Amino acid sequence: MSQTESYLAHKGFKSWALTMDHKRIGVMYLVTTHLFFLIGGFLALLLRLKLLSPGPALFSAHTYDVLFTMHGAMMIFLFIIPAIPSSLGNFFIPLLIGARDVAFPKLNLFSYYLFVSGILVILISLVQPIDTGWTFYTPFSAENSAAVTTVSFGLFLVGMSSILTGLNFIVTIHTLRAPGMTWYRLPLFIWGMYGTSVIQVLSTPVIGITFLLLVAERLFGVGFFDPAKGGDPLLFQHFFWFYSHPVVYVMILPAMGIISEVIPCFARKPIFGYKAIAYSALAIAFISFLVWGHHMFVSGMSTTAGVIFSFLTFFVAVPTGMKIFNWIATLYKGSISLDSPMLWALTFIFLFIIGGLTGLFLGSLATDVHVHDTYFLVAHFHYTMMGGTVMGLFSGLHYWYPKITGRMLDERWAKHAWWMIVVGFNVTFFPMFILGMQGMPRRYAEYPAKYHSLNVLATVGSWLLAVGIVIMFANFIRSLNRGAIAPANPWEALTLEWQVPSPPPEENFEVIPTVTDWPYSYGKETGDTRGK
Amino acid sequence: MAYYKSYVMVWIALIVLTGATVGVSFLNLGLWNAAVALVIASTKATLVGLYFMHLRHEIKLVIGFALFPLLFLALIIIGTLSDTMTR
Amino acid sequence: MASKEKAGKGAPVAARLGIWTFLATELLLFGGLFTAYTVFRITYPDLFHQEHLKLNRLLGALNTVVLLTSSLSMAVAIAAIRQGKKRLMQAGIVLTLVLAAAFLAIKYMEWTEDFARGLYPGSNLFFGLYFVMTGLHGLHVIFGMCVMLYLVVQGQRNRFSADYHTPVEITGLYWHFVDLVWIYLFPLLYLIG
Amino acid sequence: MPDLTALQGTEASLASHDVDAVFIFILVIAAFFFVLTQGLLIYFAVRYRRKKGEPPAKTPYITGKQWLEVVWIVLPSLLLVGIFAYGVIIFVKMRTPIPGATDVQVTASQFQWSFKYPDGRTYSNELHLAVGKPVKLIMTSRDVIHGLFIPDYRQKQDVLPGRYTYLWLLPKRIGTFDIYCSQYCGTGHSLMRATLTVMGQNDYLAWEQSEKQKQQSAGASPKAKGKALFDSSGCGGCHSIDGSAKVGPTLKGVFGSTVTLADGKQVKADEEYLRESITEPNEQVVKGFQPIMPTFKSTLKDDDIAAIIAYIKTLK
Ligand code: HEA
Ligand code: HEA
Ligand code: HEC
Ligand code: CUA
Ligand SMILES: [Cu+2]
Repeated sequence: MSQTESYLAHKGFKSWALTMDHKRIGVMYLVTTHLFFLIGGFLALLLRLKLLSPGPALFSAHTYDVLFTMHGAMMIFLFIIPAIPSSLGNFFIPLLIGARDVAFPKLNLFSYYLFVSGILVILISLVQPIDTGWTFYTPFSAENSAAVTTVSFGLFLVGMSSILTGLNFIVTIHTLRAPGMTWYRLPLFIWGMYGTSVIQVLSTPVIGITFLLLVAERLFGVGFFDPAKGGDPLLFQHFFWFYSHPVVYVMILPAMGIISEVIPCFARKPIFGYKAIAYSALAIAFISFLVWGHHMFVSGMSTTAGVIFSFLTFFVAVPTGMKIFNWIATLYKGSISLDSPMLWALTFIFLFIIGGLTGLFLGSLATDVHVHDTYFLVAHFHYTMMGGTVMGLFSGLHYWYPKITGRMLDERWAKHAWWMIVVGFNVTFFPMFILGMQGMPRRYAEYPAKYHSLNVLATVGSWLLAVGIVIMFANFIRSLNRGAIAPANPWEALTLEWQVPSPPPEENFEVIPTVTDWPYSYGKETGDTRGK
Repeated sequence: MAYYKSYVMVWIALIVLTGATVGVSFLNLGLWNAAVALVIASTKATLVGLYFMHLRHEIKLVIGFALFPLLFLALIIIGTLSDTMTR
Repeated sequence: MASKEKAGKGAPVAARLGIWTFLATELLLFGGLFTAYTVFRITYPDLFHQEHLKLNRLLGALNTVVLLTSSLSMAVAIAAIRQGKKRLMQAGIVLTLVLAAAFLAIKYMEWTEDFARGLYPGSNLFFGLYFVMTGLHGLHVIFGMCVMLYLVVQGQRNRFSADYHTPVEITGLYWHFVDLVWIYLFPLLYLIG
Repeated sequence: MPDLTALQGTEASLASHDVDAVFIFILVIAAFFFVLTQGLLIYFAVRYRRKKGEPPAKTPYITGKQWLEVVWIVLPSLLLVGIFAYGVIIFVKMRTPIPGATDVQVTASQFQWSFKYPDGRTYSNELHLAVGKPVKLIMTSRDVIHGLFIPDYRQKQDVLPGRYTYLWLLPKRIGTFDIYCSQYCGTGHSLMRATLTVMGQNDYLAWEQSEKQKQQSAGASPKAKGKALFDSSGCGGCHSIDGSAKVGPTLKGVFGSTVTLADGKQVKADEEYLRESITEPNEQVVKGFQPIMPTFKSTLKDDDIAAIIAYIKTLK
């Protein structure tokens, strides 16, 4: 082992607050974003609690509206978008490509503080909470509580942080790869992060201007979205979804990247179809910019536009499907160990397929008319976001926990949590598909009695889910001090981050490594080399 | 010295083009007004990009970074028009 | 002219990629406004025609010249520092700053005139676009001026040389971008409304 | 659904079975891929599982198979084009004008639907149609975006302010159906529900007849005018007349009662209080409610307001 100090060696507030070490910044993001996962999840539990009864109960409809707005906005903007890129991405991109840091370390810290100031501004708005839904549709949001202005401003800052992080990653991946680290030797997580960063950089400014225009509408009466002034409320929706559709792939691409690392490592087999997976990340990133109109099929958008957007929508399924087939093919004849990272990775595939396939019902014009803005949609996006991204995140957290903290997780508790979460998740969200097919609209504080029993089921599921999540986070926290000391490479993985000690030294690599092979040569020495 | 000279030449061209576009705007060419103005603006933009922003001497990667986003500008405009123009 | 060599003297590749990526985001930030412009311009051609005549074409043209000239002085400043001519660089940046200030002054005059005539952002869609677009552009000018002020101070402290002048190069690219946006705003708002 | 039982009975309206058919078509394709992928996933995970603590077994070094990859790009692409085309065909069918349709004006407001027939009769939160007779809903909103959603008809369309959107309906089954507001529009969104009653053609004519008579006999008394205005202005979206609380306080028995305001003050609800509540609703906000009531100053004339007050007085 080297004598260089671990990146965690320095203690004290200042050593964190002023750090330019990508690893520490990654950890700070990790803690911040997960805090909002817990808070957002807690709000979801309250939502579910209210829905236990169809009539007025517990708290007012207005409170319910505030709660789902906060739940959605926090989960999306403060948790899931930055969760993988800014935390695990920050921590592992330089390590995976053999660099000492990102291209612009100061900018990296600055972007963290932008994120935090955005959060603070949003918290200020809580004195007069907004109830617009996370989609901020005008004209409702233009007339809503004064805090919409504050929240817009806060989200603008959060967005800038997201842009700068993406920018940093793009330049890092282009310029700081270790000698010999050609594009086709990059770990697939990097490809995923690259696609993500491109989306962040190109789509986030559009939501920025959208929020600015919303503020201009509220403060100066500029009527771009106001029909009374000749404006067009649908223009807001176009702008909003030009960002918010690509952003769902900001969420999923990094998770897919994690899966592409975990599957070969735990199956002890090279990834199947490396180039296909790599390019499909870019293809998904690109196509994601072409399909935003599928959120607006019944909004009053023209039929022509609807047909075009529906057509394009389906083509996201092709590269996505390719990835899924490739992962499954990687498992074929592997030597699979079902440690917790792998369990989560398989869960990701399982749940994401359900989420993705239900996306097809939404993408088809005829069926979307019926299921749009019903619980079918709610189920779809929780299967893709919670069942997809968050499960991928969990996989990454279990996989990299030893590297980040230098400790092993307690495998037994990890599995207990896994059971609870998988069962709880499906009991919570599967009934929502049926509710949606029966016509229950979303954002309903009170609902007709015929939807009662399935709602009760979903609420009960949310409790199981909560217990599982509490167990999991307890395991994370407890293992910080009590976990077994982690070796440098507990999973015998081949990517570069595992070749340095756990936790990594401050400058990552004593000597920048020279790369001679791709990172997926599992079984190359032992097995036969058919099909290469 | 050569750079300064070429910069000044470009600047003169830009000013002349500005004069031209203002001049044309006083004529009534119907739809062509917009077309001419945009063509002139794009010529000016190209000049600024190539000379002032050094794209003429840039490596391919940077040129790619400069041009790629234009595609997305086109996408948001075309995508939105595909709705508003067919309503 | 060995073109390779010249580029070699510029900022490091990472910095150039970084700033161009940043400009990409700026492009899409304005992109939202250009989209709104296109949509409304097509929906209400008459409104745009009638309202754009209320703008002062000559002041707009003057401002275009001012901004184009500031781009020239910026380009000269960069060429100067690439050859290590520090005084010339300082002069170039200061001139750019002065021109930027002149641009804002003219803009200010125009705006006060508009307000005096009762034209506000909320008056109609054209003036909404006009104020939001020129306003956002103006904010970019102000931001650019702040950065240039910083460059002047750093230049005074002898921070830049033929070997190291990345901040100057990057600011230059940013400034030319601000110019580029205006190159489109001017005809769109003043000439072909 | 696509409540599958619908397949056995008469479809509720034009194209609702077609939508279900598209749904089932996609479901079949999705189920195929679901079973294929999940089946292989689980099978491989179990079949090639390594026991805890065992060293990794030898694994073959497979990095790709071109023909396989081509298959799983081309096959899904073709199927997807099929799904797309089917969806478009049915969508266009749902949105095609039906000749001979009667116009019904729909006005959405927070949080109420109002349906106006060609002869001027207006109903709040109730739509009556005759089976087999097509109607065209011409919809607009008075404030924010709403969405008209009839689950049994598989139909939904957002309703926008400052613009008309349309929906063509051809009822095929007698019965009552739910109408929901599907686009989030504020606190009362989940209560913005209406009922669609589809009657046999003769029943419908009889109903129409009796409604017309009722209207005539009610004449022009301020109370009747007040009630009509109450319904058409959307008051019922927020206020019940039966004592139950909605987004706003019930108006049953308000007149003459003592109202506690948000700032703790108590006021007596006289005519002037009611008038101010309608024209300047946010001046005196009732305790326990949000200040969300829109002003009706510009939409209601003075004698309209007087008529509404006369009507409110009768709500005891
Ligand atoms: C991580 C986030 C995420 C992801 C990855 C996706 C992925 C997809 N989504 Fe989803 N979506 C959301 C998050 C996400 N979505 C959110 C948050 C909303 C709602 C926002 C709101 O209104 O609040 C939404 C809403 C939404 C709508 C709007 C519905 C409406 O408002 O009426 C539509 C419509 O087309 C849609 C479609 C799709 C499609 C086609 C995919 C595809 O990418 C899925 C592709 C995957 C597969 C298809 C499965 C695997 C493939 C195979 C096994 C191959 C073979 C398959 C076939 C050939 C069929 N989504
Ligand atoms: C990343 C995205 C994400 C995630 C992970 C989740 C997770 C969950 N969501 Fe959420 N959801 C959204 C994004 C997300 N959601 C969005 C965008 C909307 C739309 C909003 C809108 O309409 O505007 C939405 C809407 C939405 C609705 C619909 C509301 C409506 O339309 O009326 C419901 C209803 O059941 C719901 C439930 C849940 C549940 C039960 C979880 C569970 O998975 C949560 C699990 C987590 C926990 C259970 C936390 C456990 C922790 C503790 C118990 C400890 C507490 C600690 C502290 C307080 C510090 N969500
Ligand atoms: C968007 C919902 C909404 C609509 C539509 C609405 N109101 Fe209200 N109304 C409220 C709310 C909420 C309150 C209580 C808060 C307040 O006093 O402002 C209220 C209060 C009142 C009061 C005072 C009641 C009391 O108990 O003191 C009267 C009277 C009233 N409304 C009449 C009307 C009439 C008449 C109309 C239609 C012309 C109407 N409202 C339309 C939401 C609404
Ligand atoms: Cu009206 Cu929701
Ligand atoms: Cu989408």
